[in-house]
This record gives sequence, C-alpha cells and structure tokens, in this order.
Amino acid sequence: MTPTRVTPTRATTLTAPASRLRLARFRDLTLVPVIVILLIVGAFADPIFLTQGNLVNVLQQQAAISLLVLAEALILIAGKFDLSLESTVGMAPALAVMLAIPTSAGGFGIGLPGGLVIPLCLLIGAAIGAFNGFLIIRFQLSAFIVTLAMLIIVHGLQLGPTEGKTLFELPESILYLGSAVWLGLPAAIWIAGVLFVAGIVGLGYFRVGRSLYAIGGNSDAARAAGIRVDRVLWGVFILGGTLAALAGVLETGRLGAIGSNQGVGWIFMVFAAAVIGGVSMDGGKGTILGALTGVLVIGLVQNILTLKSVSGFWQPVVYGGIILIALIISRIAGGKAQD
Amino acid sequence: MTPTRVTPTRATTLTAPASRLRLARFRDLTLVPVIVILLIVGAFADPIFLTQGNLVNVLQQQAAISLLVLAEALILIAGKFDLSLESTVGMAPALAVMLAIPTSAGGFGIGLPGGLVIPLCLLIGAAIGAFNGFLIIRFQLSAFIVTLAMLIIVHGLQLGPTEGKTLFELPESILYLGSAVWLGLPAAIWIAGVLFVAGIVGLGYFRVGRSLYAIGGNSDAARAAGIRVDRVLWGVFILGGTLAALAGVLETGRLGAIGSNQGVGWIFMVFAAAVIGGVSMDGGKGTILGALTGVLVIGLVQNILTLKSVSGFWQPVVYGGIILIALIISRIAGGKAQD
Amino acid sequence: MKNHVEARNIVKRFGPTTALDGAGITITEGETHALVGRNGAGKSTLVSILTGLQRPDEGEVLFSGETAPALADRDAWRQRVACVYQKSTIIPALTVAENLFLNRQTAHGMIRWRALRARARELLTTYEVDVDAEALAGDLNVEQRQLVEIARALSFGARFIILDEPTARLDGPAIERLFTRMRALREQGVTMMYISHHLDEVYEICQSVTVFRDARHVLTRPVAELPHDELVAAMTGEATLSYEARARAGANGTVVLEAEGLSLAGRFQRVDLSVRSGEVVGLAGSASSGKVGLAETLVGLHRPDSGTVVVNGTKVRPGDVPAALDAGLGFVPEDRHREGFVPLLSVGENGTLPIARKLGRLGVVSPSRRRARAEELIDRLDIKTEGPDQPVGDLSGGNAQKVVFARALVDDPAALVVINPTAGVDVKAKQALLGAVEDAVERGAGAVLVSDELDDLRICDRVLVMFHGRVVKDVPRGWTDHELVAVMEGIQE
Amino acid sequence: GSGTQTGASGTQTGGAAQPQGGKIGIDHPRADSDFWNSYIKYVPQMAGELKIDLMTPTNSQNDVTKLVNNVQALIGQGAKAVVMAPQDTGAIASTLQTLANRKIPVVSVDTRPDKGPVYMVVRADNRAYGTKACEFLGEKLGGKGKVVQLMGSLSSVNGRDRAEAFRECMKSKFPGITVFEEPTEWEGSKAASMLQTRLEQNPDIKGIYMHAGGVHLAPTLQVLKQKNLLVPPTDSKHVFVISNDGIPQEFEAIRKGDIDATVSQPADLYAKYALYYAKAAVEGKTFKPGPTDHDSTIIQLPNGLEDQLPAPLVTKDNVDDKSLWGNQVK
Ligand SMILES: Nc1ncnc2c1ncn2[C@@H]1O[C@H](COP(=O)(O)OP(=O)(O)OP(=O)(O)O)[C@@H](O)[C@H]1O
Ligand SMILES: Nc1ncnc2c1ncn2[C@@H]1O[C@H](COP(=O)(O)OP(=O)(O)OP(=O)(O)O)[C@@H](O)[C@H]1O
Ligand SMILES: [Mg+2]
Ligand SMILES: [Mg+2]
Repeated sequence: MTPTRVTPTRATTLTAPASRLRLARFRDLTLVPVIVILLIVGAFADPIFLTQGNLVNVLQQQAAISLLVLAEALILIAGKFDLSLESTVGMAPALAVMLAIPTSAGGFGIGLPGGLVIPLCLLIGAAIGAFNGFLIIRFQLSAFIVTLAMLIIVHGLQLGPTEGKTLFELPESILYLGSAVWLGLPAAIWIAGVLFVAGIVGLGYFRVGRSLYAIGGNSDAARAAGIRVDRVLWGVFILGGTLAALAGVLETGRLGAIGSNQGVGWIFMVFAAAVIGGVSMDGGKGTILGALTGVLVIGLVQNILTLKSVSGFWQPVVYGGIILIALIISRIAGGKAQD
Repeated sequence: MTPTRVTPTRATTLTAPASRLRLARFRDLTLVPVIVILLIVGAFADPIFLTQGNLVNVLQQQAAISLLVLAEALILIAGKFDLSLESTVGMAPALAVMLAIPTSAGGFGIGLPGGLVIPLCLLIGAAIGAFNGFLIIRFQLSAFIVTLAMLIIVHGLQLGPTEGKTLFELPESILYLGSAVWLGLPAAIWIAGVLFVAGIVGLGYFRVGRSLYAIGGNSDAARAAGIRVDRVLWGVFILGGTLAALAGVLETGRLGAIGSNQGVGWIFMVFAAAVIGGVSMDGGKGTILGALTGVLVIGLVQNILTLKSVSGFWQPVVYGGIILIALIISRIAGGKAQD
Repeated sequence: MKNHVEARNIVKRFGPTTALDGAGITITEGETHALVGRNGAGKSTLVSILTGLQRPDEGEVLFSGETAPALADRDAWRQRVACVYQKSTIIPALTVAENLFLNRQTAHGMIRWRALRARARELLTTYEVDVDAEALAGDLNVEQRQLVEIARALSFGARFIILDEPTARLDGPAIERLFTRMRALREQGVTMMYISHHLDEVYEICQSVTVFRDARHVLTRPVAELPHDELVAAMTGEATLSYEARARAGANGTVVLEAEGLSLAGRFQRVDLSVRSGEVVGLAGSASSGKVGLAETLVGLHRPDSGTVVVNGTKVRPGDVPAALDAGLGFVPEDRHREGFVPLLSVGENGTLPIARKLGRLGVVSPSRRRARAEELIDRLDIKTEGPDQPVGDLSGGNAQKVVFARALVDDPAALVVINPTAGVDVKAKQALLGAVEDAVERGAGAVLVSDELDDLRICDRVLVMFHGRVVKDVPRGWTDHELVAVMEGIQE
Repeated sequence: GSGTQTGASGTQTGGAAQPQGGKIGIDHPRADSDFWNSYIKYVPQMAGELKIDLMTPTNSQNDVTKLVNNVQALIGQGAKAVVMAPQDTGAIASTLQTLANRKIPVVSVDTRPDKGPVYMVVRADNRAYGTKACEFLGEKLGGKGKVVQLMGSLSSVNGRDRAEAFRECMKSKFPGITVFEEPTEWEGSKAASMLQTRLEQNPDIKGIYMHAGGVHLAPTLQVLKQKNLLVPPTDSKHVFVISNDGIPQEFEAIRKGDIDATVSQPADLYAKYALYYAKAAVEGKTFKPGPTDHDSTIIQLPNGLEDQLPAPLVTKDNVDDKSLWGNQVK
C-alpha cells in the first residue's frame, strides 16, 4: 500500500497481489538452487551421475521414503506430529504377509490369499494411524510422545511375531509394485509421482486440503469457522499411516524381502526432508512441492556421497553439513525465520 | 461463582488460591502414582527389586541419562529443542580422551595431561551447545532440524577420528567420576542428585531460571519485559551441551570404555522421560522435579523388564505400552491437554 | 514546558508496507496525550519504537531531550517508559503474581515467593483488580488479563507510560477505575500517551491529541481546541457523522434463532431466547455475567448441559459448530486472535472459510472464485489490505477484525451472533461493522449482539441484560445509558 | 589346491604389476565396531597382495537400503564382481537377483543371504561360536550353575545364530545350567545395566558369554570390578567370561586373567578370502564343496557355496599365537 495516497483505491490493492503471489510461489522452491548446485557438483564428481540410469536410480531409491515425507508433511501442516510412520513401513507389510504365507516360511499359517496382502497391509497402516489419532485427539495427548511410544510398540509388533527374522518367501502380489517397470520407469516412481501430484492439488485446490492449513495455523479459529477439526485430523493420521504402509509395500518389492529393520531410522531423514523443504514444525506452513524438493536434495546428496565413496566414518559429517547448508540457503531464500 | 448471589464479593475470588496452589504442586507429581504402582509391581515381580542394592543400581544406571533429561528439560522449557545432546555423550569424551592418549591407543598423539581430560570434555560439550545456539538464535533456523543435522555431524566427528573404534585405554581421571563410590553411594548418583537440586532451585527461585519460563511461554513478552532472550537461550544451549558432556564422562566411567555408539539412541528416551514428567514440547511449562520423576519411571520400567526377563522381541511393546499408560495417567492426573 | 518525549521523522517499513512515513510526536512533560488514527495508521508501530522494541528505519527518539538508549539496553528503556501493549504480553503458564513482576521478581539472590505474592496482592488491591495473585494467568479471561497488564505497567514507577488501546477489552466500571488511576498519576506529574478508538475517552482523559493518517502525522492540538467532528475528519480525511442507528421496519415474524432452557454449569442457567428475522437483540451484562458464554453456546462452541438451540427452523446438534453454520448462522467470536482468524492464511481464505464448499464442485476450491468473493468483501467492509492474498497476520488489528466480520457475513446468514464486534476498531470501521450488521438484518437476518459498549447496543431493538448467569431484564429500545448500566450492575431490577 | 578348481584361469600375465581381471566393487557393512574396522583395514592390504583393481569401498552403515543403493552405484561404475556383507540377509534378495541377471558374481562376507544367488559366502560359522562358548562355559562350571548371555541385536542373523546355538547347546549338553538372556542391541550401556541388575538378582552367576567383545568387554569388566568379582580363576568367586570377536583388548584381558577365552572371528581371513574369491570369480574360476587348503571347508548352499573359515578358540594357552589377527593389528 502506498502511504502517500490518502484514500485507498482499487488500484493500490490490485498492484500488490501479483508480486506477493510470485514471492509465495518462490518460497516453495527455495531449494531449487540447492538442487541445481548438487546436479553440477554431481556431474563433476562422477560422469555416471547425470546419466538417465543413475537419476532414475535416485528417484527409485527415494520413492518409498518420499511417501513418508508426503505423509509427514500433511501431518505437520495440520499442526501435528507422527514419528511412528517409520515403524509402520516394516510392520504393516510384515504382518500382512504373515497372514498369507505358511508357517514354514514364518507366517501365522492362516493362509489368506496373496491378493489380499496389499489391501491388508494398507488397512494395518490405516489402523495404526487411527489409533494414533484416537489417543492424540480424543485423549488430547502430546502427539510427539504418543507417536514416539507407538514407534517403539509398532516395531515391537513386528519383532515379536517374526522373532526378528527376515521374511523372504513373499507372495508375488506384494513384490509387484516395488519391482515392476511401467513405460520404462520403475512403477514406484510413477506411484510416488501420482501421489505427490494428488497431494499438491489436494492441498492447493481442495477444501479439505485447505482446511489442513487452517487447522495447523489456528485450530480454534478453524473450529469456529465450522471445520470439523477432529474429524479432519483423524483423517490425516489415517492417511499418513496408509501412506507409510504403501511405502512399506514399495520398499518390500524393491528389496525382495522384509527385514526386521525395514524403515528403522528413516524418520529423521523424513523430518529433515520436510523441514528443509519449507514445511514448518509449528503447523500451518509449507507445501507438498516444497517437501518434494527436500526429498530430492536428500536423495541427490546420498547418491553423490555414494558415487564419491566418501569414507563411511566421515560421511555423516558431510551429510549433516549439507543438510545445514541447505537449511541456511532455504532460510535466506525464504526470508522468514523458521520455527 | 454462585449465580444466586446478586453482588460479586471478594469472598468468591479468595476461595480459589489454596486449591489452585495445591493443584499446581501436584501437577509436578502426576507421575508419583505411576512410580508407586511400578514399585508395587516390581516388588511382586522379584523379591530383589525393593532391596537397596537394586534400587541403587537403578539410580546409577539412570544417572547419565538423567543429566540429558535435565539438559533437555531446560531447553524445552525455554521453548527450544536439542536432539544433538545424544551424540555429545559419546563425542565429547572421545575427543577429549584422544587428545591425551598416545597414538598406539587410538589417540592423536598430542599427549595432553590426563587431568585436563574432563575440563576439555566439558569444553567440547559447551562448544557444541554454543554452535547450536549460534545457528538457531543468530540465523533463526529451526532448532529441531539444526540439532538433527548436528546429531549426525557430531556423531560423525566421533566416528571419523576414532575410525569407529572403541577407545579402551583411558586416563584414570575420566574413569573416576563414573565408577567412584562416595559415602556408600556411586558418585554418579551424588552428582546427578546435586545437579537436579540445583536445577529445581535455579528454575524455581532465581530470576534467570524463571526467565526460561517467560521465554518459552511468550518470547516477545519476555523481550518486552527486559529479558535478554538471545543471551539466555544461548546460555541454555551451552549449559545443555556441557551437561551432555558430563553425562558422557559418567557413562564412560561406568562402562570403562568409549564405544562408537555411546549415547546413540538415547534422545528418544530423554524426550519420553521429560514429556511424561510434564515438560511441554511447546515451551514454558514443566518442572525439573517432574522431569526427574519421568527418568525414574523409565529406569524402573527397564529394571523390571530385565528382572522379569521379558523376551527381547516383545520388550519394545511392553516398554512403549508403559510409556503410553504413564502418559495417559499423567494427562488425567494433570487435567490439562498436552501439547 | 519541557518536552518529555519526542519522536522525529520516523520511517518504518515492513516489507512492502510502510507503517510510518516520516511521522512524529511530541509530548509535553506531565500531560496525557492521545494518539488517534484509523486502524493501520501506524499507532502501535510508533509504540514499539517508543518502547525500544523495534528500531526505526529512519528518524530518532528523544527522552527529555536526550537520545534514546541503545536497543539492547532494555533496563535503560524500562526506566524511561512503561507500556500496555495492544498485543498481550501475559505469559499464560505463569501466575498472575509472577506476570506482574516478570524479570523483577527480586533485585538479587533468591526469589522469596511469599513476599512476591504479598506484593502482587497489594498491587492488585491498589488497582482494584479482582483477580487471585496465585491464579495462572492463562486461566484469566480477556478482561482480567488486560487489568493485570495495566496494573503491571502502572506499577513500574516510570515517568512516562504508554497505553495502547487499554479499554478495548474493559467494561464501563473498569474503564472508570482506570481513568481514576490515570488522573492520580497525572497529578503526580506522570506523562502518558493514550491510544483509543473511543474518542469520547480522549476528550475525557487527555489534554492534547495527535492524529495519524496513512502512516503520517496529520495534526497535534489541545483537545479543548478540537471539536469532535474536526477530529474525526482529521482521522478519516473526510467529514463523517457519528453513527446513527437506522430506523428499521422491525421484526417481521419468523423466528430465526431460538434457545430454550439453555444451561451451562458455572456460566449461565435456564436461558430462553428468541430472535426474529429483522431484529437485533442485544446481550448486555457486567463482567462474568455469562453473556459471552451464552453467545458461544448458541454457536456451538460449548455443549450446553441442557436446552436446545434452533437455527432458522433447524434444531442443531448441541456443541456442533459446523451444523449451526450450515443451518445459516454467522459468527463473530470474542477474541479474534484466538478464534477469529488463521494468521498465516490470506485475507481471501480467512474470509471464505465457511463457504469453501460453495466455491467449487466436488470439494474443489476455485482460487479465482475465492478471489472474486474476497474482493467483494474487501470492498464491502473497506478492509485496508494489499489484496486478497495478504496474510491476515500482517494486518492491523481493526482490519483483522473486519476480516473476521467478513467471514461471518460471507454466507448471507439467517442469524448472526456477534460478540464485541467493535473492540479495537476505528470510528469509521465501527460504522462499517455496525452498518454491516444492520444491512444483514435489513436483508432479513436476525442478530444477537453481545457487547460491553453501550454505543453498539443502540442498534438493538431490545437488550437482554444478564446478571450472574440469568437474563434479568428485557429492555426495549429507547433506554438511557444510566438505566441500562443500573440494570447491568444489579442495582435495579 | 584350495577347493577343486575346474575352469582354468589362464590369463595371468607373468610379473605384471597391474591389477588383473576387471574392477571389483566392495561395500563395507558398518564402521562402528572394532571387528569390522579391522576387516576394513585388511581389505586394501589384501587387495595389494592379490593384485586386485579395487574400487573405492562404499559403506552401508548397517542399513540395507543404503547397501542396495551402494550396489546400484557400484554396478553403474562398472564393477565386475561385488563383495558385500549384508547384515540384513533377507532384504538383499532382489538385489542379488539383479546382480545375477547382469552376470556380476557376488561374494558375501560374514552373512549368508537367505535367497538370491551368490558366488561364495565367506564366513565363519556363527552357530559354531555359540556352541564353542557353551561348551567352554559348561565345562568350566561343571555342568551346573547360572550363566548370562549378553546378546547382540536380535534382528541381526549373527546375533541370532550365536544366541540360538548357545541356548540349544546348553539345553542339550548342560541341562543343569540356567541361562539368562539379555538383549543388549550391541549397546555397551544396555549390557552394563542388564548385567548389573542380573548379578544383583542372582549373585551366584558364574559364567558370562558376550556376543561382541568390542562393545561388551569393557562394560562387563567394569560391572564385575564394581561387584568385586574380578578375581583369578583360582578364587571361588571367579566368574568365567567368554567373549567373541578376537580383538587385541580381549587378548589383553585374557593375559591379565580378567576373562577366560574368546572366539577369534578371523577379520584378516574374511578380507583375504573375500577378495580371493571375487578375483577368482572375475577370472571365471569355479569351486566345488570340500576341504580347502586353508583349514576350512566349502559347503553347498541352495543358492551358492560357502567357505567356512576356522574360528579358533583363544584361551590363556594360545593367546600369544602370532597368527591370530588380534595379535597383528596395532
Ligand atoms: N510485524 C509486521 N509485519 C508486517 N506489517 C506490519 C507489522 N506490524 C505492523 N504492520 C503493518 O503496519 C501498518 C501499521 O500497523 P499498526 O499496528 O501500527 O497500526 P495501528 O495504527 O496500531 O492500528 P490499530 O488501530 O488497528 O491497532 C499496518 O498496515 C500493518 O499491517
Ligand atoms: N473456559 C471457561 N471455563 C470455565 N469458566 C469460564 C470459562 N470462560 C469463562 N469462564 C467464567 O464463566 C463466567 C461467565 O463468563 P462469560 O465470559 O460468559 O461472561 P461475560 O459476561 O462475557 O464476562 P466478561 O464481560 O468478563 O467477558 C465467568 O466467571 C468466567 O470467568
Ligand atoms: Mg494498534
Ligand atoms: Mg466477555
């Protein structure tokens, strides 16, 4: 608003939006310069890096974890927290598979048809999300600590029945998605891509998506504006658990078996990707597109470190250092203090 | 307020304080019933449980982690976050020791006198805290993600120089505190006890301690009230790093060596202890006494699980379940929604 | 006479917004100086500069002719100036006593809590603030918090005190007590800067007045030399008359909002209420009378212990806000910061939250339709903003309140529930907002208007006075201030 | 010869200093244990001796996801054979299949993949470790009393193998001995706490089997010292301790009489034969089950072969044997 003018006119209000809009769009993409730098660094680091094969590998490797980032971004935007997603990645497919395979292969001997494994797996993920939501919303417990306890419990629910053993005789159905190739690209990339587009559109242009921002930004105001806050939050937790289970399916297909550590330790990377991608830990801020750029940064860094064969001892230092730098760049480019 | 009365009287407002005070005091101690239940359960689980020897063991085992809980509670009350504490537990003593021991034992060959190891270790911890504070306060970066990156980096700074090896040949000085016995009790218990008392008194009766609550509760208001917010926060991060390094010293003395994963994985337990003890993840709320009860709950649960020899596969489920139950009890007893 | 405080040629920008553009103020020692201006004129920004919270981009601040201390030297600032900020500086998790003595619990050494509590109680008694020193500040209501803030600012013993809209959340008796206090301080030679949108208060308590308009200084004059109309003209840049309630056709018959036997333990008991189309029903009452609780229950924010609410012929599920809104209710909450808006979301989105469903099919929200609706609302309520895409968090208080209003009106409600609608809005905005209520009523809505301000209640066809949780009297149009206050205070049935 | 060689190598050009037969990629499983660190140190040394063109090693930090990514990168960079040590033996199956499809032979060190073709598994028999420890303690205790087994991580196959073999052997051979099992997750801190608690509960514990000397040795000694149980075997209070790994510190403890034995897991042989078989694979050699020239036996697996390297039991009697790898590292 130009302060020299005495009466506000339509003209003054119409000049501003364009620039603000432009700024807001850029804010999602503060990591793009980082990605460009990484691509250049990678190209110098190893000639293999910029080949299609390698880049497809990077995408495929990040497909499963990116679904977790998508889930966590939704939950964070709505102002909540879910640590237990990482345990669901291993536990949901493991339990679903055990319902189908014979006892000799480590199953429960119930022998459900293999075609039911994926739906069951997603259902288990949804149930875990629903239970989290129940405790957090109905009991008004701290989301951080509930899902921390659930992280431990859900992992225990995989360790217990499998006795820590890897399940490797899996029904074909659960292996398909993570290993198939569609139109020359791994199916996992297509699936993650489609879900991210759905996330971007859903959060940008759908009522329920926008309500996540309202809830995360000020849940009292959202309630007073007629948004069914509890119901939406519950839905987000359930969706998050389901996406984590789907990530588990993709990971299972990629690895060909379900180890007892599947997904363990992912959650830190998931948060790092979401936050450097601009999603606020305080809720109400961030976009799915931003989160996606966060995933890409993490994936490219890992790939370059692998190609350059940085010593395993020093890798964490380089890795953490790059996260810090990305954070600082996204802070400077974004212009706003983070929380 | 009695609706039948026609004029408001002072009497109505004067009835409140006593009951409110009582409630507020109890709020620190919502976990006491949980501790009592655990003591009863433990007594039934194993006759050894209630012996002095076993209870002293529990305290000794929790001494190091309790210092981390103390540090994290201070940081959380001030409205911030520090994940990197767990890496400092291993890295600070490891680096300090390497400055003293000969190359043949894995040191740098600088050969500083052994007496300097503990001061150096604390200094390293303080430096890590100062660096965290610098990034978070000066650059206004997200504390969660900065300290997550630092968790990785600091651990890498231990792995790199030690090349992942355990340091076995340690100067006597660093082993002393963690293994000595003073007046019939392990020195570690005395140290932790004294520091907790200092924390309770400092946060309860000193201006700088109270300022943590103000900063965590509403940092703009704290600034307006003349509190040097940045300086206090920086001090808290430095203190936190120092306490983590001291925890590393105690742990090193207890274990007799510094393994490459000393402290790794502690941070989740630290948060669990602080939060079930009533410290809010949103800042401004909670007490050191409450955090201490949280540590005790975690320690007793671990002890009982060990005494009862619960299968390793199912331990996480029991463990996580108990955290959840403690959380629910502390929620019901505390009466307020958690955040 | 000496100048106590001087701010010269202050420029302050927030990104694209220029909040102060070469503005200044000069306050003579010992006077009570009013600063007035429309919402967003830059008053609060000047306050934060005068109290050392923000650094001006250009210009300087002088105290008694000396340059202001460095920004980092908070103690020096606090010796020179005390302030009641417009935004709450209460820390909810701490007790009232500690909030009162924040960062000065003790000079040195350990804090003696008992003594602190005694001092706090003394302070509260001195300022006649009826709250418990040991209560958690977070448990106080808006008004009590405000009283605590005022008591704290006055207790510093500073020679210069700033009060930024202290009365926006106070009822009549509390305002009177504040003024008594201010007069006493003035007699002791304390200089004060007073910000308010209630111009009659300016005439009552201040000696001179400075007007800001669009980030600039317009005039400074002794109040005695400045007639009311001229003051309003200076603020708005045009001649404006004070708001006159319109003559309306009155209730036309259909009941649009009805409550029967509504009770909520501790707040109100067995309240019956019926609002007809074309009718504005006021709810008045002194502090803790239960009027806000009742209004919030009508909307569904609280689930009543007993009783029913019928909106526009539909019986709504108790405690279900979306159901009430769907049935045709519009709602302006009491505390705009808490329940009013989502600060990070844009003006457009905040304004259209309840009608998101109508902005596209199958759950889609069309940004262009949202923008169109938002521009219409910005126009209708004269919201001062860069446009529909500006986050509401960046707006000035009064403009944020207009956005909240816009949200209530966006769906052409059959019934409106409006709580303290004009708290903190400027004269012109007040007219716009009250006008908006009357517009809606003329279109056939019925409205419940809860307010502590008698001026607002003048547009009501009748005023229900509540006292300790019960409706004690139904006062028809034509009351005098004195009559209504007497009923509200429980002096007269 | 070592395992019967069919298919001749033939291409060895005499005296050439250059490495032979194409690049060999290697992934190290983790960098946070003394055993693996010794292994990592031996690798370049052995590669030099065998004249192998070794690519820069990658490190999967005990994470199968990283391992899969690393292997993809190694393939991309032109590895002709891959040496790996998958700590998660199931989740590697599809990667092994991919490698087989590309005709890249795999040598798996230390662990035996459950599924997916491997050229050779180079490992010592982890079940044998457990059994050796059981027999040692069983004999020392005379078939009765209580022992503690400080287990590694239950989700690692090696930990599980050691635990199961120890448990089964105790049950069948020494039914008079009570076994307490402590899941330490390879963490010194947990080991110390659990051992301390268990000794409080059962002061008459007379034997300890540690799954990993690197992490369990110091905490165990510290707890025993605190309880005044660190006494020579001649003292009736002595607790018999057998460790696993064979790092120098264990040898030192054996010499001092603090512990009684350890199973030396051959880090040097792991490195040597992993590279040896990788080179052989690139050169097109094949092997058959049977005894080898280095005191080991090749056995047939459903998905390949396994060379079971010897893992000697080290006691006070043979602790100074120069051929033990723990006596060679500095
Ligand atoms: N922190 C900030 N960031 C961005 N813009 C700001 C900020 N603070 C104030 N503004 C803008 O500066 C202008 C002046 O605001 P200010 O709060 O000083 O107005 P005011 O006169 O106090 O209004 P009111 O009477 O509504 O309180 C407004 O346009 C407001 O949007
Ligand atoms: N959330 C709450 N829980 C419990 N009691 C409350 C709550 N909010 C308000 N009260 C109390 O209920 C009584 C009625 O409050 P209400 O806000 O309805 O009255 P009011 O007339 O609007 O008062 P005021 O003018 O002070 O806002 C008061 O004593 C108030 O302190
Ligand atoms: Mg203002
Ligand atoms: Mg009120």
